Amino acid sequence: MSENMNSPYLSVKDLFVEYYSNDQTVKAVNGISFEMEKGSVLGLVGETGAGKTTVAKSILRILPDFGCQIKSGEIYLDGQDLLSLKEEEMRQIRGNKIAMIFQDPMTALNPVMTVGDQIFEVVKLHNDMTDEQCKARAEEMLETVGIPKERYEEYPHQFSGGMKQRVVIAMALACDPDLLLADEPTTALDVTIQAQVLDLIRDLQKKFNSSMILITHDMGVVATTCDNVAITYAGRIIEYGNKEQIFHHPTHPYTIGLFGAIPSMNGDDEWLHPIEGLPPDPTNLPVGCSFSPRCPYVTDVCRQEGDVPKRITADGHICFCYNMDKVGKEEQ
Amino acid sequence: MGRYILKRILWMIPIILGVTVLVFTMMTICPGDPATIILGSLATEESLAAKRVELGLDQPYLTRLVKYLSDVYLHFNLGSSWISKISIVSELKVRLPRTLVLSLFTTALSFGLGIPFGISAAKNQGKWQDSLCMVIAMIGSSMPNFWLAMMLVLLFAVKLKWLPALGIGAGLAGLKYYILPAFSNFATGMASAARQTRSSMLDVIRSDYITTARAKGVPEKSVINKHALKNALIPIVTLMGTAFGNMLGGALIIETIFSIPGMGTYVIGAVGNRDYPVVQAGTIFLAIVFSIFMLLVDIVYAMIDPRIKALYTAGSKKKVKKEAKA
Amino acid sequence: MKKLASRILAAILIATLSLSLIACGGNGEQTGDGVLDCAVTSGLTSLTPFVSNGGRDAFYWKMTYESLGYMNYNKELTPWVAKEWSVSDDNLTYTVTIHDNVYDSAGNHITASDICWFIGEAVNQALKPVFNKLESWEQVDEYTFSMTLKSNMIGVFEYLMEDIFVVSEAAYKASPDGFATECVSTNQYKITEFVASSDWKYELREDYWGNPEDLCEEIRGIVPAVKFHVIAEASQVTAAFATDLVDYMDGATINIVSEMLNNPDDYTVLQYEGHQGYQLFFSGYETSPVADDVKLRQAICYAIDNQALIDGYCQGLGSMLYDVCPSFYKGYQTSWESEEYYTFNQEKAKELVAESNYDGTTSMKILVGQWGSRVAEIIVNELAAVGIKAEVFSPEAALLMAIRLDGSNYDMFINTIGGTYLPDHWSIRYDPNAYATGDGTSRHDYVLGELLYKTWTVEGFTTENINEVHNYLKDNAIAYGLFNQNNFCVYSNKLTLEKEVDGFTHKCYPFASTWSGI
Amino acid sequence: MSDITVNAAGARPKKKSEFVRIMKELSRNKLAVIGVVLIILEALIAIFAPLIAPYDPLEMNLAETFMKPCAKHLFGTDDVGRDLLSRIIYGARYSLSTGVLAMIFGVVCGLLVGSIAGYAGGQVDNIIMRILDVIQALPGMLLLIVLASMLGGGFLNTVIAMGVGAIAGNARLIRAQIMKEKSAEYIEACDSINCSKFRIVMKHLLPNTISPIIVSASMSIGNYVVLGSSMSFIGLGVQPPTPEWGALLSDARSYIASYPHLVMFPGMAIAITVLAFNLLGDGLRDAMDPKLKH
Repeated sequence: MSENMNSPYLSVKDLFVEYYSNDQTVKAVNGISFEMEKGSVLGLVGETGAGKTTVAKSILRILPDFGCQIKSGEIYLDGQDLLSLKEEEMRQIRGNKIAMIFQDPMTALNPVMTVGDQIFEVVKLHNDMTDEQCKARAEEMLETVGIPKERYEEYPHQFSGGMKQRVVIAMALACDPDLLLADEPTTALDVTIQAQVLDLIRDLQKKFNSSMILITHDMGVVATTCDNVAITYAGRIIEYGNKEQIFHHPTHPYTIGLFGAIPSMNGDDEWLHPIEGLPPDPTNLPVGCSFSPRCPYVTDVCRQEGDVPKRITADGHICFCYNMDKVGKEEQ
Repeated sequence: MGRYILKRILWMIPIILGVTVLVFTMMTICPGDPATIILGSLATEESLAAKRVELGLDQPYLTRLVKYLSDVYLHFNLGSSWISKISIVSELKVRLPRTLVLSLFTTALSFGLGIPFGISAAKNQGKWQDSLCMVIAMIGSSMPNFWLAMMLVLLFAVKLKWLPALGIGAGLAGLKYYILPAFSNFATGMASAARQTRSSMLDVIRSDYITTARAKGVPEKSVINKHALKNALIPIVTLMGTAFGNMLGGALIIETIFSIPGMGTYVIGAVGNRDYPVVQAGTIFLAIVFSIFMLLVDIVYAMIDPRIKALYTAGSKKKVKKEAKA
Repeated sequence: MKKLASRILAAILIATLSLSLIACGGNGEQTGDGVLDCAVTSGLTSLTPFVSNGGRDAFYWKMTYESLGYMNYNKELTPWVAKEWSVSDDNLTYTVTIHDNVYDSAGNHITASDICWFIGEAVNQALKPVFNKLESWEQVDEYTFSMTLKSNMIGVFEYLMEDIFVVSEAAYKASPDGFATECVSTNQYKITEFVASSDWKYELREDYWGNPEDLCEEIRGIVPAVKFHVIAEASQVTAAFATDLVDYMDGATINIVSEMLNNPDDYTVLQYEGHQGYQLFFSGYETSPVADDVKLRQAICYAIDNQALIDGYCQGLGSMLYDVCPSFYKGYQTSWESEEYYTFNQEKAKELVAESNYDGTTSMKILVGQWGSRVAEIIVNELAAVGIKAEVFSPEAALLMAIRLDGSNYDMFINTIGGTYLPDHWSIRYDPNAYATGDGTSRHDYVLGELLYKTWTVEGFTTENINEVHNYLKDNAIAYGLFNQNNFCVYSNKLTLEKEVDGFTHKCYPFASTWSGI
Repeated sequence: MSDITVNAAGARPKKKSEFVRIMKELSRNKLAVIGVVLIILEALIAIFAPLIAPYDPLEMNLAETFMKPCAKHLFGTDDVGRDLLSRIIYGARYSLSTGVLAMIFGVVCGLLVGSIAGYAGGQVDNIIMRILDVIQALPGMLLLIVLASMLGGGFLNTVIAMGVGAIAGNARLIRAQIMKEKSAEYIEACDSINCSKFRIVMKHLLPNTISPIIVSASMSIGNYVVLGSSMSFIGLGVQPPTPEWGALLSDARSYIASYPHLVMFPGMAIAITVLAFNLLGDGLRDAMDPKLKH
């Protein structure tokens, strides 16, 4: 592994992804760029349809063959351009160097294979080991995520949701991946289980020293888990910074709106402030800033054509907003 | 599982009884007088009446039904044909296997070709290959099987002389006699297999666990063959039961064209001759074969899908609704 | 993606290839195996000697059992198992002596008691109507028996002699299923394979009781092995020939041989006049418009273009009829052929329709079996041309059987009736006392009945009487002979006849010819 | 997955009826459109047969039998000199109506039986289902043959036999749908405001259960056309000289090698019709099943 400090461990540059449906083009990802360091945890936050999962799938290159295309962009992992790799080379990376934890454990496991076999499969694929060794490793992984190895031969339907997610995690970590993509790993789970699973992921990520992209719309999860946070809206990153920057000094109106939409435990006198309007139609994005139709700070400049310029503060806090200076001032 | 199978086999008894009563009743309603058919239309009224007494046709419907049921189910006596006097059991022994071989061959052929067609269509959804595969599959099923049969005979037997046109042969080499009949009758099954495969593959390919498998780095071939196919097979297996029934039915007509002395020529001829015992016994056995095949389908179903197996093993009262076709 | 499509193609190709590999090594029965393969469209469902009249004249019966006598080329009764017979003065009691050295293939010695037992059983089972005409029968001595008829109707004795099969009572009783699947007979041939309704095979046996040389050509077996193949779907017979499954077929219709007629290089097709002819019978049931309306019946006869039927239905290969029955029948008078017999005449038909009580709107039902629905279709068209409405009613066989004697179900009925003597046909069709419903079409014409009764005794079977019946049927248009379709005998040119048999067609049974190259 | 299912329709405020959506979806499916066009074309041919057909389909001309396709007779003539093209054109009436009528018969009876079973539940349901089990234990073709023999052939009887044969399958399908819908909340809501049972079935349950029926029905029409021709083939179909396509085929079977056109054209007519209905059915299914949308 190259320890080249100059280049980041993972970098995504100007990623554009489109879906096609019935002659319509859905612009799911519109120029996302970010970088992350080895061992760090990046939170990718946004509403449903903001393109978060698409980014993750683009990194793994597991977008559906049909009706979907990466228009442009570059993804480098450890200096390697993933998008230019041959399919076979990419396959070697999937599940091995990069692994993914899916949103819904109920459907993420193959119902007709035993959980053990599903873990065994990924171990066998990426390691030059005998079947016995692979099985031992799979059992070990089950134990690691807190499932007795006696349940190796059981099928997914015999597990509860939380247990299934543990299996998914075990599968993802079985080959000791360098980068873990966790796509809303707790959303589908009972609230009581969410914390356990999240703790497990975090512990294991630390233990294996993996980098992780945590996709979520839950700011609470971000607060407890992430080092850096990228806020996405309509296929773009609109704000990027470390946890402190985002949580204590949000600069984009959308980010501020997001915090407004989270019920505060201590502010009992305030109403929840939902963000007005609906997310934009991805087949027909607004001109200029995508958030402009919903933005309380909107000015004419926001609606003019062209990309919103990127503004970086000295400590690396990035924000895409014409009016970031005005934002949040009157609220204080 | 064993208990479940036993239960299903026991459940077959009332069904088969029902089939017996149904067919018996339908044959009774059928116009046409068996005595006239046996003796010819020149027979005198007295000899016809005597024949009817001999056949028991002078008895009221219920009496005859009860007698037939007790003959068949209490004394295991299917009787003999009214026309040929040949014992029905001895005929069934040689004829049923022929129809079975033909139907199984046909079913295997239609699924053996239909599934790859469906997979290929699903993998290329929306592209020209998709349309091509589906249209090919459908064109086959759009042709009446007897017509296809005559065309195939003309081409492969008469013109190319590759295969025998008619009849049956003995032993393993005799299988070649079933090739044209099977190919004449497989198209409908193949179309529905392809259609079902395509739609359930599309369903499955979009499932999260397929994405999971891809994300694990499973090669595309294994994704399809190992992960997707096995799941997609579940509704296909269900379809296989119905398809086998259709093949069994189709075989009835195909046998006539190919002069195969199987159940089709036997039962259809008997319907025409109002040879009640043969129609009834033939139907009962076809229904038994069909039911057993459906049971096998259910067992295979359980073997593929552990969720169903769990249900069976638990001895759950409600059977999972397999009728719900996609 | 393309890979999969191409793989499917490859799979299909491989499958086809392997199939064709399996297929190699010969299809069907090869010529040169010493077996003559004959096609029939319907065959033996059982080997029992007690059979109904259907398919009575099928030539395989002459290979399965032996009868007391048989009708030779010239329609004369010739002894077979019977050695000689005599008749009483009233033509009612016949005394028959059989050969004393008759043994079946199981070695049972046949005596008169076996014959009497067979008669009794046949009368009991009432399968063939001719046995109903027997009053009594008894064994006289070991090889002689006598039988007395109820009436001395012409042809009954000949029929009986042909229909009494020679079977050993002991052998029959030893059979578990009444010879249904295995039989023992005295015939030169022995059945060595039998699949009901599918195929069966005869082989000459060496221990035949008689001297084959004594047998007449018609029934003398020469071909060592003959196999019959039932091809129920007649359109597949051509394919069976083309694939060498069969080499010979007799009694074929034009539909079956039309392709082979066009291919004289590969097939020899011989044709001969049919034995039955197609007849149109008018319903005698009171509600039918034709029942009591001679003019309408005559109009219908005039409206039918017989030559068109021959052209349209038989592709020109048929002949006109001058009576309801064709010339094959015994009793047929060639003088009829110079008489006027409802020659196609639309003007005359229209006139007669106008004179009749036909209302011009009632649609008349023409009942016909499915084999002959084309004839009815053509007739419907021809009737329409003279203003008579008609429709085809062509039910499946079982239903047809159930209603054919009941004239209330139809107005016309097209059928082919077979027989040897004209009275065979008459007694079936026009005897008002024949059935509970009257005659064959529910008519009660006792004038005609009397004429028939007078004619069909041995003494009354004179030209004069016959002409009377013929004229009555013709003048009153009770029934109308439509046309006679030719029958065909076809064999593959891979076979050759070593010995040309005189007037080969049909008179010669396949086993009785000498074939080479089989 | 959530990102992929982003649907334009979801974001739009206007709400279209399900029917319009399905029709739109269908119109995008080229194969289905081809199917629909073919069906409409055939229906028009059937309706306007007297105007289109060059000859009377029953008119025989014994001087012109077995003519190969030529300018005078585009599809040639049959064994009694009838114009094959005219017969096929008129045959569309019989063959299409066999299929459609049998479908309607089967669906209506199936709806009746299925909704009674599904809605009544309990013992009624149990008894009906057991009867259906018995019927379905017979291979369909066998049932059809026995039924047709029982009814005695002919156009209408063939239709009835095929329709009766289809009842069991349809009823089962409907029942399954009703069972599913019955437990849906809106039905409970109806129950709570005391709607009459009949009203619930007619106004709420049926419309919601009908879509799988529509798909299976449109596909079954094709099957019935083929089945009808098979019935003609084994002599249990229409009465001659009805120019039903199956009857044309089975009449011509003896001439398959010498006059292949007699077998080819009716066969093609059947194949095209069945294909059209299958394409439509397939398209409908894809359109109705949101899972299969791209």
